[in-house]
Order: sequence, then structure tokens, then C-alpha cells
Amino acid sequence: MAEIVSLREAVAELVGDGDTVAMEGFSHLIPHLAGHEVIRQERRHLTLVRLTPDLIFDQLIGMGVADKLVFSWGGNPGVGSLHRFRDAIENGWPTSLEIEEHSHAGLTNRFVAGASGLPFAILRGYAGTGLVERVGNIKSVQCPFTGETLAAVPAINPDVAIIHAQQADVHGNVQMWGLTGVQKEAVLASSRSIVTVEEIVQTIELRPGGVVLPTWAVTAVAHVPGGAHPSYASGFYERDNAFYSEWEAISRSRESFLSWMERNVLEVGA
Amino acid sequence: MAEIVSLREAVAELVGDGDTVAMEGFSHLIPHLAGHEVIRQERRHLTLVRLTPDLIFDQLIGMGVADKLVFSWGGNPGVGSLHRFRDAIENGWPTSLEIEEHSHAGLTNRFVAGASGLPFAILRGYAGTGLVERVGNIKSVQCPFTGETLAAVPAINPDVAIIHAQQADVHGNVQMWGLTGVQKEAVLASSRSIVTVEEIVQTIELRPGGVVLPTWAVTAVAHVPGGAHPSYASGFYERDNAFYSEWEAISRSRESFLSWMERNVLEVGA
Amino acid sequence: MTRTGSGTGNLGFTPSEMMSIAAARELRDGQVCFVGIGAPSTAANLARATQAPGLVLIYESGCIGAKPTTLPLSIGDGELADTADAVVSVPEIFNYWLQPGRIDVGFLGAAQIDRFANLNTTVIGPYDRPEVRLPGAGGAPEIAGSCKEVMIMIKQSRRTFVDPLDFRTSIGFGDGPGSRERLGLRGSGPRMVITDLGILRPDPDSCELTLTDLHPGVSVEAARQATGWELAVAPEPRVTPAPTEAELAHLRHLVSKRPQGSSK
Amino acid sequence: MTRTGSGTGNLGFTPSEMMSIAAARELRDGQVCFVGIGAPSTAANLARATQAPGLVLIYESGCIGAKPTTLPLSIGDGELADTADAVVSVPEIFNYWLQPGRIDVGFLGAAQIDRFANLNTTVIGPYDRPEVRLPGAGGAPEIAGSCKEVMIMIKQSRRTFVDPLDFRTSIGFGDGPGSRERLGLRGSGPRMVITDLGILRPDPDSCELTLTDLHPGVSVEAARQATGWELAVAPEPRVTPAPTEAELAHLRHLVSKRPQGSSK
Repeated sequence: MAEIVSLREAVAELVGDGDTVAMEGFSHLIPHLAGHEVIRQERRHLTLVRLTPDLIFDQLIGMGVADKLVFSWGGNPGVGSLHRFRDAIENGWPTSLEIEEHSHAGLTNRFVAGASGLPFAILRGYAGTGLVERVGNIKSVQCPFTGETLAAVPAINPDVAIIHAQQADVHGNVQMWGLTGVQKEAVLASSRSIVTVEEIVQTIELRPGGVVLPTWAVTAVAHVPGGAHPSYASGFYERDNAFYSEWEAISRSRESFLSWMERNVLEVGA
Repeated sequence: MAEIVSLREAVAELVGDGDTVAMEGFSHLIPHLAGHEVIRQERRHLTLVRLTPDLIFDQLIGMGVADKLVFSWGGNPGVGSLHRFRDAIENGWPTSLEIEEHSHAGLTNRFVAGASGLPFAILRGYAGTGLVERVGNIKSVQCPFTGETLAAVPAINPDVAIIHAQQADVHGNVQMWGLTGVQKEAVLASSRSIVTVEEIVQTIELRPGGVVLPTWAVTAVAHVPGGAHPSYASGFYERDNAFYSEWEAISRSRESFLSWMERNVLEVGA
Repeated sequence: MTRTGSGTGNLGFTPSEMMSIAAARELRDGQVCFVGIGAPSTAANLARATQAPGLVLIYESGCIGAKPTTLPLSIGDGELADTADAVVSVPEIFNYWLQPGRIDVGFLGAAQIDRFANLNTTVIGPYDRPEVRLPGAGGAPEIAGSCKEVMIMIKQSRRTFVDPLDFRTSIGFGDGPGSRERLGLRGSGPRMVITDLGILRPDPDSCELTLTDLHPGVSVEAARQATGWELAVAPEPRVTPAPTEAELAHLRHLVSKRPQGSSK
Repeated sequence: MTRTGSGTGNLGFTPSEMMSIAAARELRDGQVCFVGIGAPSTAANLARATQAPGLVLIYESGCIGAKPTTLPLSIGDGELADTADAVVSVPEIFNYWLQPGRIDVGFLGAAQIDRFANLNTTVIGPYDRPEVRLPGAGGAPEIAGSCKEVMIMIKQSRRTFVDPLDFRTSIGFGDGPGSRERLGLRGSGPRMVITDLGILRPDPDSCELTLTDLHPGVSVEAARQATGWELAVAPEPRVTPAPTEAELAHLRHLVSKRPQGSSK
């Protein structure tokens, strides 16, 4: 059964140096405030995993939390580059960042295999792309019935998954709705999980499009209203598109980035 | 885009002799009346596919519609045997019935592979069971990353899927809710599909647990209120447990079966 | 062999009732249990009504955390979906919930069992010319393979306790020690077999089912007579505590509300 | 090369607007279109507002049949989910909807394109020491492989039309005729490349991109100058009809409602 704890406790107990940490959220329900807590607790040498690393991953990378990034699309959607991500890859600042990149379909299926207790997944993918040569983690397998060759990717089973959801009940059952990306798979693929939520309710009432994670499949729930800002939480608040745009200027230089992080993350409590 | 037609037209146009026909419904939303129409139109040599053949498959088999059955559990749930299914397998009446049997997990994954456009699916399954030797359609594959051996089953891509749902809108978009089994996969795996529905509404309002099939993924929708009886349609009517029980006596002898079918199916219009 | 009738006899409970109650007692609060229909569902719901109110029931129809107030007739009754914490598709139940080994207890019935707790629910007689065609595998092979442990409920007789099986639908301990490991199965296999006569557990070394508990009024000899092989018996079989009044009351209340149509 | 500015010049529309409008015209009512963010999303929504109101838009975030009234900034804006016929998980979008080849048109942009319409969205410069690290593959490799046909929108210049690519992120016609077949790809590949200068289509025999249409006021020479290889040109390139007032009005209305923050 999930324990309901503070975000500080959840990160302190469940995220260790050197862990592989998936923070999922496909443009919606991105666990920004949980990422800030990981930064404040000065975790190091993490392997970060996410289909769509955006601002919170830019921040984690810029603060030197990660040794490695597993991803499939890293940008500021509709705005442009992730400058901290680029600075790490192009210039090794603040540390060099190993990357393993996939297509969305490939990394998604790594999560699916992980959630399914399978060692790998097959897909029609990657054919004819440079990714096959550049990424060690793509192989092929033959169909034992038709002889066709398909791409194979290994399961990913992170140490910890961190996601944000709209609500949990007092028992730790979680419900999210709207775009739910690959969050269920990330939680089910991982050894441990932290779910930050907008609200804790007595009883969950199922919503249209509601995806429920039963409490016994979650390790910890933390009540973190606004935990997805500047991304959004359908039913609670909208995407702060202006902030995504502002991030372009904030993150472009190392100095303005660090000073923003100092003021807005390090000096702020959980 | 799905055409909205009568059940008679749908079966006449979309179900041909010799077709492989999946009629799905996992204890809920079983397309009974569509099955009756297939019987009335005297289709022959069908390969019928379903995880849980129950009364409607007993009727189809007893009326000589099928040459082959692909399934994973054939019984009258909570009551006992399917006598027509048994009579066909044990005594070849009214015709011999070839069977290919799987576990639920295996047949489910045949549908998943079919819906996914993959030639096969892998699972941890069948290990140590007699099914591996008795069913030609189970092979194994090695994980190219770990070397582990896993079961492999071929995709199933029926000619037609027939399902029952609670509602469609006037454009042919379909919504079902409650237990939805493997119906989405059956429709997506098949070349053509017929969805019978309890009601046709102007606009679909998403329900908790609602599963939507967009109109362009469906071939035909037919308005068939009560189409799942004696199984149930959540929100419309309950399971007729008494009829499931009565079927035991009706189906036990060939004579009482045929006379029931005559009165209740053949003499009834679509 | 006076214990095979369905009357309550002079003990005040039937062998079937004893079987359900003995099984229910083995489920612990907070466990996650994958439940087959029929006897396992009765026992699991009795456990929820008695010592394990937080038992999480999973039905292969897609119900996670079902809390039925009446016994379902099928594994897909509306009551299961309406009371569940989550309802998911059948592919998801098997691929995301069962296969990875996150279920504590798989709860199975069968038509035949052998000395290594392998089960048959497929055919009686030869596969190609069966005397009785049974329903088939359903969820059993993967429940048997993937759950952390398995509990089996089956009425004990020379028709059900056979060696060899007419067909091996799902695996217990296969051909004995090492079989499960060689097959790469992750679950530890059957923990116990609960019958209307007593309880059998696998011998830690040989994996062979061994009679360790007898229900009240049942003799070792009666259990031997109801077993189609030479039954291994523990040195001093325990006697199952008789049903308490509360257990019987809960069970009878549950069964009385079972939908019309159930034959077992 | 006076056509690369963003002003409307004396034609009354910008090259970017012509590109969006030319692309929108190629989408047909009732088609199912897998849309990337940015220029493709603008064109697809313009098509929905003009000649293809029944165009079905699919976004990789999980939206099937999205009907946004404002242009989304990201592929996961709330507007997309709120207006969709169905919202599904990301695994389902890729595995059940894209992979089987049920999407009519995949609509892609890129940073670089080569003469066989292969695309780069990964790096400028060497992979291990990139000059510019781009976002990466996203959904593109499987969109390019699986959709029945692919349309590409890209501004034409010697920086974008290059041979060879710095990295091949997704495939057009690979190394030429037969490449897609050898790779087992099911979709037929790029049908056209729409730029701010004109339209290029693959030669039926050689698969090489050939300039077949020029936008109003653009010369063959200008297109040649903006191409990093010797551009194949059709014998008599058509001239794209200029945007109608209605097209321009719809486009400008859409763009005016785009959320703050968009840089393209």
C-alpha cells in the first residue's frame, strides 16, 4: 500500500545517488516540483529517463544531477532548444552527459516491456535510421512464424518512477485523466514509485478518461498542489505557455540559469 | 467512416462463408443477436474466434456454422458445460469441429499482435503445459538481450470482428464501458468490423471507463437494442443469470436445442 | 467415505463448507489475489468478509480490487466491475498485472490434479477423442506460472486426484524438483491444495503433495482412499479447526445471495 | 533569393504562408493524418478550417480526432485532449494506431532533408561532437515508416537541403529505389515535400526529389540556389495557385490565436 508522505521524505527515502529515475509526463502532468526536490537534495549520478525531456530535465541536467539521459525527444515544445541539455551534450557543462536516444515508439515499448515483466519488446521501428548504429540498445529478432525481421528493444526497469497525478484517495489509490502518456507503464516498470498529486480526496470517483493506479502498485504519494507547473494538470490549471517561452531566455546563459535556479528552486522549501 | 446499417445488411455484406470471425465480449456485451443473424443467414465453414465461447458460440456450433474454433475457455460460466460445443468435439455433431486452443493470455496476445500490425507477440506463458505440444501455433523466441526463452504466438487477423457496445453516435463513433475485454483489439486486428449498439446518440459524451472506437476504424454500426441478452450491457440491462442456467437443459439434447433455435432464432426476424 | 455427501451431517457443516473456510483462512489481509470463478471466488470473498477485509481481488475479466457484496456467477458479473478500484482491458490484466509477478496469490480450481500439483482443466480421456471435453485453460497456465504462490481448491476423489493427468493444462511442480526453475517460471508454485478432506502441501525436497492437515472427522485412510496414487502423509497430520459460527454464518450469507443459476 | 524574408512583399502573402496553404490543400476530407507540431499542425488545422473539415487529426500525445480551435503550442496542449474523439495512452497511439499502417498521411518537418527525402532532426555536425544538438527522433522514424504516405514541410535553403545528411533520423526513400522494400517498410514513403519555394515529388523511377511546382514569384533558379545538390526539375513546373483570400484569412485567424510563446 502506498504511504502518504511529504515530498521531501519521499525523495529522501526513495531516490538514491546513482539510481535510474524515470520522470514521466507527456506534455501534461509533468512532475516539476518533484524534480526540484531532487535538485535540492543534491542527488548525483542519476540516469534520467523520459520520452520528452523538457524544462524540468533541462534544470536537472543543468544542476549536474545526471550522468546519463535516456530519451526520445528533447526540446522546448513550440519554442526551441533546451539550452542546458544542449550545453551538456555540446560542451560537457556542468558535467558530460551520456545519452541513449530512441524513437518515441522504441522508448515507449521499453517501458511497456518493463511493465509487462518481459525482457524485451518488438516493434516495427528504427528501420533505415541512423539510430540503429548509434544506439547500442536496439537489436532485431525474427518472427518464428513468418520469418520477418523486427526491431527489438530491451525492457527498461527504472529504480524509481516519479509522476504527477490529479488525485489520490486517503488509501493511496491514484487517479489521473486527460493525456496520461506512458505514466502507468513507468510506474509499473519501476521498483519504486512516487506520485505527487494535486489533491487528496476521501474516495476516488472515476472520471471519463480516468486511469487508476491501485495503492498497492504505488510506493509513496505526496500532496503537492501545483506540482506540474509550468506544465498543466487538466481540471486544475492550464499550461503556462508564457513560462515555456521565458525559459528560452532564462536558460540560454549558464549565469542566468543558475541565478534563476538559486532564487526559484534552491531557496524554496519542499 | 462506419456506415449505419441494419444488422441484416451488415451480416449480409460483411460476413462471408469461410471467413474467420471473431465475436468478442468477455462475459459482458456479448453480441448474441448478431450471432443469431449469422445463423439465420446460414453462413458455413466459419472459423470462429473468441477467448470465452459461451452460449452464442454453443448455438453457432450447434447450428453447423463453424468448421473451426479458436478459443481459450469454453464453458457456461458458473453453470457447467457447453453441450453443443462438447457434442461437436466429442461426437462430431452436427459436423466435426477443428479446435485450436490457447490460454487467455496467449489468445489475448494474438489479438494484441493483430491489432498492433506485428506478426507475433511474446509472453511468459504456456511453460510446462500440454498446450505447447497440442497446439501448433505456439513457438518460442529468444530475447536478443538476455538470452531468455519466451513463448511466441502468431498475430490473429480475422476477416471480421463482431462486437456489441452501449452506444454509437450518428457519425458511427462507438463507445463502450464497463468490462471491455479484448474488443478493441479484436476490431483493430480485423479487416472488417460490425458493432451492434444499444442506442444511437447525437453526440457521445465520454463516460468513466469509456472506450471509444472512432468511426473510421469501424466498418458498420447497427442499432440492435438488447443485442447482448442474455449477457448484459452495463447501464442498460443486467445479466440474465436464469437464462444461462436454463441453457443447461435446453442445450443438453440435440432435439431440445434445435427446437429452441427454431422458435427463438430462425423464426425471428433481424 | 461417508464424508462425500453434501449434507451437514452431525458436524453442523458440509465438507464443501469446510473446504471454503479452510481456504479462506489462508488468505492474509492486504494480499493481492488473482481469483478464478467458483470455489476460489467463494473462499476469497469469505476471507474478505472475515479476517482479510483488505484482501485485493483481481478477476481476469479486468477487475482490480473488486469488492462484490454478492458472489458473482461469472468472472465478469456487473457487480465485480461496479465495485472495482479499477477496470482495465483483458490484455492489460494479463500483460501488466499478472505476467510481471506482482500478484501474491493465484487461486485455482481444476478437474484433475496429480502428485506434483499439476492441473487438468482441458479433457478427460485422450485429447483427440475426449470422453469429456472440459472448458480448457482460461487464465490458469499463466496464473500458475506467474503468481508469487498458488493455492488450489479441489474436491478429493479418485476421479480428481489422478496420476498421470489426462492433460497437463497448468503446471504445479512439473516433474518434480527443478522443473519450474528449468522452465524459467518466476512464481514459487503451489503452496497448498485445499480439499474437502484436508490440506496437502508440497514436500520441500521432493515437491510431492503431502497430506498435512485433516478436516474434522476425516481419517487418513479416507484421504488415501480418495487419492489415485499412494498418498504421502505427514507424520502427525494436524486437524483443521472446525468452522466457527461466524465463519459459517458469513459463508452461508454469501452463498444465499449467489445469483440463481449457479450449479456449484 | 528575395523570397526568404518574412514580409508579405508585394504578393500579399509570405513564403511561410504560401507553404502552409500549399500543404493544407493536399489534405483530403476524411483522411486520417498523424500530425507533428509546428508547421504540419498549422497546415493540418488550416485544412480542417477550409476544404477538409472531416480531416481526422492524430497527435502522438494520445489524441485521436483532435479538433482544436486554436493552434496548439505543444503536441499535448489541453485543447487537443479536450476536443478529441478519443484520448489514449502513448503506447496505444504508437502500437495500435500508427504501427499497423492505418494512418493515411504522416506529416513531418525536419532540420535537414536529402535528395531521397530522408530527414534529420538529431544533430548538426558529428553525432559525438555535435555543433547543434537537435531534439531527436520523437515519433518521426515510425511515422515515416508506417503511414500510408508521408508529407514533409521544410523551408528550403542550402542549410536544410543537404546531401549527405549529418544524421539520418527517419527514412524517406533511403538510398533510392528498393530501399524501403528491403527494409520491410509498409508505407509508400514521402508523396511530396512542400517548401516555402515550391513542391518537390519523388521521381517514380529514381525516387529522387524533383521540383514539380513553384510558388508564385519563385524561379527555378532560386530553388536551385536553395538546394545543396543538383536539383532535378520537372520539364514544366506548375505554378502554385496563389492563396485565396479565404485561405489567407483562415490561416491568419488561426495563427493570431496561437498561444503566446511560439517561435515558429
